[in-house]
Amino acid sequence: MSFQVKYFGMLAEIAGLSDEVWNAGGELTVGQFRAQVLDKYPAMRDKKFKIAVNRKISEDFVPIEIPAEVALLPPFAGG
Amino acid sequence: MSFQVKYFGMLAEIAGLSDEVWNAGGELTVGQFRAQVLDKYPAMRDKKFKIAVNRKISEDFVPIEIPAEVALLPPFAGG
Amino acid sequence: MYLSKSRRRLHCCRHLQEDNRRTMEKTHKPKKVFIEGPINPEFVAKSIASHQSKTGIGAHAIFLGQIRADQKEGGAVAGIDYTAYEEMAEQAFHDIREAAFTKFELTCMHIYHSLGVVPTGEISLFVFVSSPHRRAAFEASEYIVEEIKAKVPIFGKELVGETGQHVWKENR
Amino acid sequence: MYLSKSRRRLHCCRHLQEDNRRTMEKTHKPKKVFIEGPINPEFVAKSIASHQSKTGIGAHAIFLGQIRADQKEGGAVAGIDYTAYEEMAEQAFHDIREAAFTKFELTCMHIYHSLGVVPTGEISLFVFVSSPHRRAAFEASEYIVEEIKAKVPIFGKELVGETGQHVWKENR
Repeated sequence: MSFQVKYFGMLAEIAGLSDEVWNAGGELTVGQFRAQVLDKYPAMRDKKFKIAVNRKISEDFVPIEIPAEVALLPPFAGG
Repeated sequence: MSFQVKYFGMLAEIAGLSDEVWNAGGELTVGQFRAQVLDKYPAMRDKKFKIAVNRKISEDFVPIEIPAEVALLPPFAGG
Repeated sequence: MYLSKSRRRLHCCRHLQEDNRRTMEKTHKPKKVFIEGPINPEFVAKSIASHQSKTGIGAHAIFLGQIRADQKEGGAVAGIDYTAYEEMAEQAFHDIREAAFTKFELTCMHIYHSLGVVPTGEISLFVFVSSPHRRAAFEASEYIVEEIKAKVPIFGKELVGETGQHVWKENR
Repeated sequence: MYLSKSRRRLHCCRHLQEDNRRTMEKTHKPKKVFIEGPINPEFVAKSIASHQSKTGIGAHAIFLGQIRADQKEGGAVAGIDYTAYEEMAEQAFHDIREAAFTKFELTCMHIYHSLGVVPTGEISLFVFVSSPHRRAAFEASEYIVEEIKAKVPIFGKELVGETGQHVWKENR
């Protein structure tokens, strides 16, 4: 399965890009995806972030069902 | 003793004036002054108002010491 | 007292020089609050713009009181004619200012109130507080508006319909 | 749902006709919130002026977020560069609007937030609520600002000093 991943703020800075297509072997939960991302971008390990699936912040146990837009959201700073 | 009396809002409307000199026989407390005012302007009997002596809202037991500026204040409506 | 005075030097924006001079005095002159007629949105914009050089400010809270067309027996309210016991009111505004600066971490505070006729839909009260942080701004804004409503001798004659009738307003 | 929609017809001022049309639809389109660059005091004045025809309004509460020149390791903050997950943010703003209209007796509500660079001393957030009575205006204003800070995916890069350094901002 593959899906769209979006990076914002300091995470886009670390990844060096703001969008990419994620190719996962099989089905993934949010928590499994998080582990894969941290493997790919070790500098994200000490950053706080939440993961949104289809624009909704999702817990680690939630399965990612395609088509999905997955986003890594660092702490909010609006206002 | 005599002192200045000021009327505001609906009380000025009832009194038909906004300022007058009050000539009292002897010394007066705020409460005694209130009674005199209600005698002079009976239409004020069913109106709520506070009395300020020298710009400070005063209880009925307070004696009015001249020179004094006494004011009759209907309910506030600022804002 | 000393603290309050030394903090005061930092408060106000447009009156900064004046405040510096005043640190030598025992009391502070009250600031001008009353404005003849309605308060203009343009005036609000100018007040906001004049705070952009104060770079310690992170939050402004503004309250505006606008005249409602409430239905009365003789028709709708067309406006309010405000009068005040001005000397006592200025003192009350001054006391509210001083108390708010003591209670809350404020950088600036401005209060304006109309006198005379303010037509329905126009603004009669403008409370403007600025702080490094939003919490103090919110709390001060509410505090000041409630204090004004309760403690400042301002009187309002609601002008009703087109026949010259009126009703005296009372704050709740 | 029906209640919320029928109330909505009354809410908004500038979009009143649009809202009337939308009462036939199941969902409401989100309103435009993002503004490129700083929010101008003139824009605030125009927003206020556009509410003077709504004569049921008695109280406006306005919150403005201004960029502080906080001291960081590399110098003072010179501005914040805002980005957002725009589609999710628009949805979050929409949800906050709907919740606030349900919770509080509001006549109007407008929210604007900057994207891109906002220099120190300038305004990046403008929350404007109007109600017949002050209590609802105060409460809604605080509620909306807190909700925005907590729930809207907006990111801020604090530009520090003059050397191109930056620090990522985080709401508390």
